[in-house]
Amino acid sequence: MNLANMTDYHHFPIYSVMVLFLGAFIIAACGSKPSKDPKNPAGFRAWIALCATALSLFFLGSLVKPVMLEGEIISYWMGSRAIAGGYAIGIAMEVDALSLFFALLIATAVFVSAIYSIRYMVHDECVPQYYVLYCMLAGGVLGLVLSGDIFNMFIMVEILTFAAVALTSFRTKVYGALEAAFKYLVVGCMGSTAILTGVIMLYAQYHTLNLAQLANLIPGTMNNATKLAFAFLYIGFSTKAFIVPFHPLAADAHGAAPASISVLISGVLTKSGIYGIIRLTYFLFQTMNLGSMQFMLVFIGSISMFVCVTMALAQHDFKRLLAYHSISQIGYVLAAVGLSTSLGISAGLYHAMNHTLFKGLLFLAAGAVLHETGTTDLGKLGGLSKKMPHTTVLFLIGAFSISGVPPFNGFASKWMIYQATYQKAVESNNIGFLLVTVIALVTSTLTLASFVKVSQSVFFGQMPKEYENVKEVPFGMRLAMGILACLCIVTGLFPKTVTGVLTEPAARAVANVGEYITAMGFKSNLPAPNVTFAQVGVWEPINWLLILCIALLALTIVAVAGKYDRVSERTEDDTVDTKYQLFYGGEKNVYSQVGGGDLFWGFKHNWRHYFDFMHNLHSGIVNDYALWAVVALALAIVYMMIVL
Amino acid sequence: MIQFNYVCAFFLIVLGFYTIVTKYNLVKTVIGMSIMDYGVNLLIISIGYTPGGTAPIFTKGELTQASYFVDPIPQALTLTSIVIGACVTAMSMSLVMRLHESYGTLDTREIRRLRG
Amino acid sequence: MDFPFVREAVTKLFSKPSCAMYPFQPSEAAPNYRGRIVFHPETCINCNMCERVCAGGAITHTSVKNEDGDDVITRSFDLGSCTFCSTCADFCTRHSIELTQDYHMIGIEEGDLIVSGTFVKKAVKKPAPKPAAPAAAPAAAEKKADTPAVAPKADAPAAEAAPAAPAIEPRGDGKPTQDPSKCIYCTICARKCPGEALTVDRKEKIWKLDEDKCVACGTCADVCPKNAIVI
Amino acid sequence: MFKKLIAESTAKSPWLFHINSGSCNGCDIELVAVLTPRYDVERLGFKLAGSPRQADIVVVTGPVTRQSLDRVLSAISQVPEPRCIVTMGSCPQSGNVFKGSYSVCAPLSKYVHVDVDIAGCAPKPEAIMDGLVKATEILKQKRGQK
Amino acid sequence: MTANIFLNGLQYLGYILIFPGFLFCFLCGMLLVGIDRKLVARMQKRVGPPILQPFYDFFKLCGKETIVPAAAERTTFLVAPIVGLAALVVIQLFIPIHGFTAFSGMADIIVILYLLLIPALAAILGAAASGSPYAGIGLSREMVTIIACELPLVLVLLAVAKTVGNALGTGLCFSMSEIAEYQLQNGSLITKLSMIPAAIAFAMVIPGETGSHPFDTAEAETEICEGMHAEYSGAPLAVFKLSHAVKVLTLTSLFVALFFGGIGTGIIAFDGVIVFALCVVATALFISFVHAVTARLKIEQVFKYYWTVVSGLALVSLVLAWYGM
Repeated sequence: MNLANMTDYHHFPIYSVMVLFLGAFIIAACGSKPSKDPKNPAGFRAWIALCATALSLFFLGSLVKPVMLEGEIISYWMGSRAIAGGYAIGIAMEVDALSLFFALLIATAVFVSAIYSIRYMVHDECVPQYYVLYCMLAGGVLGLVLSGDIFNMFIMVEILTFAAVALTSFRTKVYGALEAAFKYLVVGCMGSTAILTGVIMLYAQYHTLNLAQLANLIPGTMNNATKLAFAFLYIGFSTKAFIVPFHPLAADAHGAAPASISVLISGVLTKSGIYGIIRLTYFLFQTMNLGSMQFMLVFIGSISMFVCVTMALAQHDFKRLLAYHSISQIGYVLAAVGLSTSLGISAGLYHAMNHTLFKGLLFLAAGAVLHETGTTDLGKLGGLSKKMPHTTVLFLIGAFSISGVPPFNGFASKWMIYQATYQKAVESNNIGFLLVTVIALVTSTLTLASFVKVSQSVFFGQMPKEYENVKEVPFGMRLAMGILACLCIVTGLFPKTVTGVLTEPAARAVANVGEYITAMGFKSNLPAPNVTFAQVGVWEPINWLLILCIALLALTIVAVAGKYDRVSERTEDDTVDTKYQLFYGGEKNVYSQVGGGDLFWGFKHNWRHYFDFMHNLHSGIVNDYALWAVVALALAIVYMMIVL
Repeated sequence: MIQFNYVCAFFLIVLGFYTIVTKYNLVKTVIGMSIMDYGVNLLIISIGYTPGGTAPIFTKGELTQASYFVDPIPQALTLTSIVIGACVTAMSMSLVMRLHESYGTLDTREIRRLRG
Repeated sequence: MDFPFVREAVTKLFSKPSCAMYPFQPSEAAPNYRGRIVFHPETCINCNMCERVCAGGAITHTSVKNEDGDDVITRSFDLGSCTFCSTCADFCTRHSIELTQDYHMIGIEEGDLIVSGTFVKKAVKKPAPKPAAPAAAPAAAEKKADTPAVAPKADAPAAEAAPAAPAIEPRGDGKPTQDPSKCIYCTICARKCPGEALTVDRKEKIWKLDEDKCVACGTCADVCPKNAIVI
Repeated sequence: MFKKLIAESTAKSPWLFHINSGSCNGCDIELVAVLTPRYDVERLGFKLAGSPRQADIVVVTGPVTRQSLDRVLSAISQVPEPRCIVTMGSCPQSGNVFKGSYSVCAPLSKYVHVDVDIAGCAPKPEAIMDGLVKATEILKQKRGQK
Repeated sequence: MTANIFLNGLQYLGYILIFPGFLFCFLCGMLLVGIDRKLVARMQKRVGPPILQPFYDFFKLCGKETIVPAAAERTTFLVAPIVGLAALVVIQLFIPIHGFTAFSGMADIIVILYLLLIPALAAILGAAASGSPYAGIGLSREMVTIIACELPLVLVLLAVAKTVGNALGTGLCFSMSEIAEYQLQNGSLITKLSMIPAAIAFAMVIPGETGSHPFDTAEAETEICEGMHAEYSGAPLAVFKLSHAVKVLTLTSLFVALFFGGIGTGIIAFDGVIVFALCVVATALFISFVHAVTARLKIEQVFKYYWTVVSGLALVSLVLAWYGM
């Protein structure tokens, strides 16, 4: 094998997965002796992990041109064991635009999080092991989305679950970390078992494990066993995506894991679940043209987005709040993808991408707060913006993005989702989809509300005495956040370009199943559909920004001319001047921060029965969550049996 | 007779679910997970099994058109699955130990700091 | 939900506003309104009754001797400390104090809210009387004053029945003289005296006037239950 | 031109902040009476502000009790310049009938410079309006000097 | 060619700075608020302040000292009002004035709905940055009011989109300029049966969005010391007051553009006057009159009111629009 052959881009998918596992192996082989550098306890192992993730990102990035722009589908047989006798014998990797889209997301998130980890994990023990698990997790997720073989998907699911559980409980001293890990392990294990059962039942029917071949064989030959397998697989991937009713696990796991891992759990693991569901419904079973399947996905998506956003409003912990929000955003993705229109898929994938970016940013900001103050309790924090100005700005960018404030990326994708749902409602003349539009819009506002709560109770407001010595986080951590923040802004300002390069090829790939099958060497007679991405609305963020800038400039000139910035401020030496104290309606100047606990009383009061009910429902007992999983499985089986 | 395998496999899976859902002891939960695993393993093996088939081992001269053997792929899958199951059990048992250290109990109803 | 003011709002929109356009149109205070204090120093006899009855302590006076040996007395009313209760005016026997209807009392500079008047009180031409009783006497009188002054009530009817013929001549200078036949030494006059010029001892049956302190206000004669004091 | 405009506007839009430093409420209800349709000081641009940061004129009523002294002073110090301090009623000017009590710190002028005193116990609404108009003139002067 | 581009640029700059932009917003918004204050006073049988009173307030505040509390985060505290005002002016540009739709093609009604969040968000962040507990309570109430108004607003806008879309045959229409165009040709939307409840619901949303009585819980000066603006003084406060005025103008002119479009002459100056006159009527009816006849609600009552009564009306409208009435 010569060098030219090795640098052929067809090998890049396997390289990108391989470097990560190789990195994990090398780090593990290097032993666990901590380095002497207090700023980087893992020493060169951290650099190995960083290099591995960077290489992986590089390999995937160089695939953008052939796959995304030229529409090639890379099929890769391990050891060149191709099809024999019409059956796929070897283990395959198949990279179409959809896989590459998710892989790029994952690689980006993993790379940024690795940068962040170097400085973030300084206070922990056993950091070398952390990087082993980190690389394993990254490799697992990447392997899952690039795999062309359903059993390999299961293996990767197991690897990533295993690594994720271990990393969740990595900080064993953290309040509830072990508990969260155990709950995640139990329900995750049930999910994995469901996937395995589904895989094996498919194998029993069709005697193949290759995705493309299954996609070729299954449609039209559905029997009860296949339907059962579908239900099992669907529930299995649902546990990975943490959609309702598996959302409590996400909240526990995100809250307890180190922030760099929360980024992966929310930005990467949930995406792998969504990827699995898309592969399942659009490719393997091709059921998405059925109204009942659209209804199921849209319904669960809407429920997820609404239930989780209300749960988030009731949270007192920064990271738990973010965790519920990430499921809420996954709800958007699922609802959009479930519309089964090309605009819907494109919007959903766009939102999935944005979610990885802004939620990663937010988790990293939460991690920065945790790193400096040692807590993420909203009731204890306050006024950090004066000590951590950069983190505050970065957090605000993330918060604006997730709450859909123009011109950040969250708005662009949510706005596409509103249009997609409304268009679907008009096209299908079904008022139910209209309800989804309304729920999505209201959820967006509630999201904004809960981030207002966070910014008030963490970054603004009054600062407790004990945080007076808090410093800004190290540059390495700010760099990681800065990368994500830039991506948030760029993807928000150029929605047309982003959708054109990334999501529309992916959406086209979703619509064009026939090509996916034929690329692997099977015969398919599925016609190539005609895909358009027509939008009814108009939104030109660049023009808007231009006008806003002119307006701001004009105002600023007026303001500066009017000496707007000439303000009276307390100077360093006079510390007791009452002029610069806050006005307390006559009370003495005491610390009285309005915490996040019950900030939106006016809203919650009207919903108190709902909130009480939800609080009691999320009991924290692992048996209850397992019961939800079993009930969900049973319902899925019954539903599939009836409608398919 | 082959149906009995399937019934048994699904019975084991359901039994595993039942154990996880109803037993409030962490160790029993882990046992439930293992039972669930065994059920799936049994299912895989049953699928690969052909009555009267031989072991899928290629030895020189034995391979003829008439001889047939059980499907080798499910057996390979079972191996993987068993390994994963063992890992999960080990992992969960170590978590149970640490949980018992920090909570002083094995009752799931008392291990619920994270809720709501 | 009901909105009781819908009709009100609409009708009021088209009716004349009920504002008193005060700074542009003058406004009279109501009758008997107690506003700015006016002091007539020419009638004041410096009895200091006003100062004693003033709850807010708004009334003060200063006294300076001029070259003739007369007292130049300046009485000032601090409107910034006044409750406008009118008690001083009520108590003023000479009606030197008057509360007008003028309510424009705005103080910007120091002294904007001070009403004052100056008058000269002629020094007493007569030679000073004999030195007063022992110094302990006033203190004793003070102590007596603490006990209720109702003890002599039993004798009252008898005293009233007695003929009201003046047993003693008035002095003519406005200062009081005592009629010992009528006096029951109830000490009311001593307690009411604004200048604390009277000393009365019930046990020793002493009624004594400090001529220097007396301002000839006549309060003692007014308050005497037995009409035993003549002016 | 803008300076003149601002000075003119300052006289036309004075906002009040009312501090009760232990008043008997007599002056307070008279101050409220000034805002009623009968007197309606909004004609002159007056408005009650909720926070000292937005006020131009601070109206203090009550005899400045020891408990309230710090609070009154801090609230007054929080009013941005140009500001005008008005004492209303006799109590803050002298302590009135509470003069000499152990718990009363009046007069207020011992602690801050008071611009306008409105005498009366309680002042008549017209008198209050007089005082406030005087205060706006002082405000305009202060603004002009800047 | 370059001269042409230059002239075009100058023209757009003029749009931004003068006519539907800053100057127009400043003058008309302030006038609207002045008229509102005068009318409320008259309804309460008072004489009320002069109509130019908001201008006096504005200039007076500009001349006052600006105090930044020690607990505040200086930059956010000072920048927030400016950003909010700029964002509001930009929204005003997107709202068509009769046939004038120079900028309307850049944003649709959903975008306008979201752009309306930016000024509120700026105010909220400024309040949070001040560190005052009163501001904390105020921003919480403001946020709840926003949530409360969001649902009826969304339903109304979707109903409008559906109605216009039905008439145009495309099914739905989000574009502001298309809505204006449609009204130019077919008369005002208010003449449609399905739009009447929507118009009423939108009118009810106006006082909530602008934070006027009885929904001014966020600023309740008598209970929480002006709430969000508790620590603001001087020029930033002036900018906030101006923002409030512009917001009144924006919402009323959005109301006019959505439901009373198509009334005009085609000459831009006259149209501006007509739209302004309509805005005055809308302000008088929905802000001043409501202010005069109601008392301040509690925050949970505000929420309940918007999510039951107003949303119900909007929903009726949406259902009617759905079935093509």
